Amino acid sequence: MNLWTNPIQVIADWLMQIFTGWGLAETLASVLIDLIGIVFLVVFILILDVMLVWVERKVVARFQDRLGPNRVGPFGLIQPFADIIKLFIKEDITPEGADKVIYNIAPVLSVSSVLILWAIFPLAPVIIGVDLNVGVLYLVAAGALGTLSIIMAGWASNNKFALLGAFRQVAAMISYEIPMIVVLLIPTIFAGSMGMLGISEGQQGFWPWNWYVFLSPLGALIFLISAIAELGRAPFDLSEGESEVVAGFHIEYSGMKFGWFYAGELLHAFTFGGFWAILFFGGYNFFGLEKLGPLVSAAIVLFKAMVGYWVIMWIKYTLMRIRIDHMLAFNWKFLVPLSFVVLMVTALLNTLLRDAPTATFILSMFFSNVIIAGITIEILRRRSRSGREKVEGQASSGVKAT
Amino acid sequence: MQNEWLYIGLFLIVGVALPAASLIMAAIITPKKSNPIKNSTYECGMETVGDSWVQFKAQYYIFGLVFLIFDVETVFLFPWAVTLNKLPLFAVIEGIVFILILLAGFTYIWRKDALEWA
Amino acid sequence: MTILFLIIAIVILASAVMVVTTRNLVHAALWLIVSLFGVAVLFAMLNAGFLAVVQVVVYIGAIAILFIFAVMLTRREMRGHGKPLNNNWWISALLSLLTFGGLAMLLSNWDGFSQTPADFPSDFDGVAELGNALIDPNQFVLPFEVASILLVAALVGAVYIASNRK
Amino acid sequence: MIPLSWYLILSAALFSIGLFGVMARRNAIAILLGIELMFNAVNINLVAFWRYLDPTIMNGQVFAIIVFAVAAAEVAVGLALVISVYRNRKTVVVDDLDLLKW
Repeated sequence: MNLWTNPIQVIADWLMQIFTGWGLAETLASVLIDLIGIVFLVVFILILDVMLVWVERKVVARFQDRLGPNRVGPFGLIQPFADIIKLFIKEDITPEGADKVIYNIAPVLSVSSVLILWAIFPLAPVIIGVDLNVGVLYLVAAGALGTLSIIMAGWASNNKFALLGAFRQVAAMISYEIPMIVVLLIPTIFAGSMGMLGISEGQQGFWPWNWYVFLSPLGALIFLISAIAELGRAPFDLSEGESEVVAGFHIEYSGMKFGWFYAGELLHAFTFGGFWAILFFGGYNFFGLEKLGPLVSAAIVLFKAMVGYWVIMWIKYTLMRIRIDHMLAFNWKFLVPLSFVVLMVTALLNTLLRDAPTATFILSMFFSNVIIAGITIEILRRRSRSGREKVEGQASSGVKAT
Repeated sequence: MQNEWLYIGLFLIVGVALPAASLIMAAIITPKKSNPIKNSTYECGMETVGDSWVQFKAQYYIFGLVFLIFDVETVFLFPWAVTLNKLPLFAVIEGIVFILILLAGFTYIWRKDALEWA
Repeated sequence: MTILFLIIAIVILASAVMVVTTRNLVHAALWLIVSLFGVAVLFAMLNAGFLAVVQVVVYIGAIAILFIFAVMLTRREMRGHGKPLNNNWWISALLSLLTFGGLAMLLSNWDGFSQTPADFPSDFDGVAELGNALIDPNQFVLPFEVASILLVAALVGAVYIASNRK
Repeated sequence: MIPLSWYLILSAALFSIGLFGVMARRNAIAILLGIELMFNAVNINLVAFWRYLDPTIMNGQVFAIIVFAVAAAEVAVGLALVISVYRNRKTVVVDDLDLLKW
């Protein structure tokens, strides 16, 4: 064991020696080491978060054919720090009639619901906070805290727009949580484990055939869609319909409290990009490169997370906002039935083909998904055609009547 | 097992403490010059009328309700999914029957137009 | 460990008292969340990690949100408007105390009252065991399917009652 | 280690508080909140018994999950009833709901 193959363990052992040398008890020392590790990880994430502000602004600028921040520092790299200082020293206004305690808890809860996701984020087989055996559900539980923070912010602000925005956002989030949970069952079935390391290990191999995206492309797609809705980003950013509810649930927030909501959203997007990569795109596996060392694996995961984040941004800045009734109908009448069908077919095929060779297994999984997608598109086409005929029929008969 | 959750607990504490600390620091150094206009509720420059508790559609509750039922259902499915690789076929069928029963109820409320927003 | 338990227990009970006495119902729902989160921590302390996470997902993620939705829909009772408790609240308090006393007395007469925990198997995968128990025909497969029927009944019934379209 | 009795006493206390809420609150939604507390008291007991008696037998955990399902069903139907009553009578105070006393 050396610094290259297992850096965290080596550092922990070294710290352990120092602490026990000081006369600390073994248990207390290990808690202290955990705490140091956590603080380092959280600070790293927050710095990453600051850089995400820059990435987001640069990328959106490119999408909109602009330059983006380019004045403060090289390529505008210092810009987000300037923003933070500005947010930090800005006067904080608590609106009249607000429920002070809840109003102040909400932004903290919002950002910590994202931060705690990193406790189970597997950067490498040996660089992971803790490999919970209920990792997948932990993801959902953290999302539940996020939902709670939004409703708290909306309610405590004592503002009609905030409350309406929060309600819309929460209705959308809880609706899209269903397809997300159902789709999360699919990697669980393949890996036979809810732990993030188990799921990553299930996708090992030099070639990416073992990545679950090839076993369940529809699952990966549904996860992406519901993750975007969960994040409350465009095209599902109902709470920020500027012409209707202005800024939604964080309308009354200013200064650093607003800053945390904003930072939390960006970090959430990045984290979900990361989990998308872990659950469906092989995690730290990438053409055998992960065998070089844990730091390489960590770089691979972060790179994949960045790609996932970029896809989420790409969708955000390409599509227009969807009306709330369309959005909920799309979820309940399309995504929920589809995700359950995919789950059932996957479970059944997984058992029937248990003893089949790997190639057959992967191919039949892939083509079952293609067939489901084909049938879905055919049903949609028939329905829209009959709907159009109904409308056109009415129109033509109306013309005759006049 | 114990240590895993201790770690999560520590992470939660740090994850709450750092943002909270930053808010407290910000609260100390920011200027405080409040006045009634500044503190008034934002409503596009208009005077606020009435209570912020506007009447909500009952449909919000219906979606919350359907969500709750499906949420609990998936909780039952997670242990099933974890053991699925080692199970015989009939156990998989049991799980699928479980889903189908729920989808039958779902179809019923769909037919009854309970999932319409308007 | 003991200190942790005591802190959690005090948090659970104090917030439970707040739940039943607070006037503002949204606050009561939020106190309920604090109390239930404490229960989730207890589950984690009892090595039932799956149940701890499920507690957060179901109670905080769904039931509490549903309560807040319902409070918002019946908003007329939100503010002030009389006492939170009815006139006979002291009888209720007495009865609850009696219940607690009775339960405590019954329990303390039981042999296993101050039992210490059984040995926990080191390589024990609670979730997989749970999955096996749920679909094993000799154990809980019937409750498993009946739970689905219960949920469907609740879904259909509640949607029928709550929707104003007849 | 903590003896089983602590968990049992905690759960009994939680149950009693919930019972008080159910009996003393005037608002129907608050009564349902009290019922939730009682459900959780039961769950603490079930899980504590599972852990302290024999962890290899999953009965306690399975029962706890069934209690989750029952709690969800109860909340869904209970709140639907409250909303329906509110729609018809414009009140959720149980003292005022005296339709059957006519």
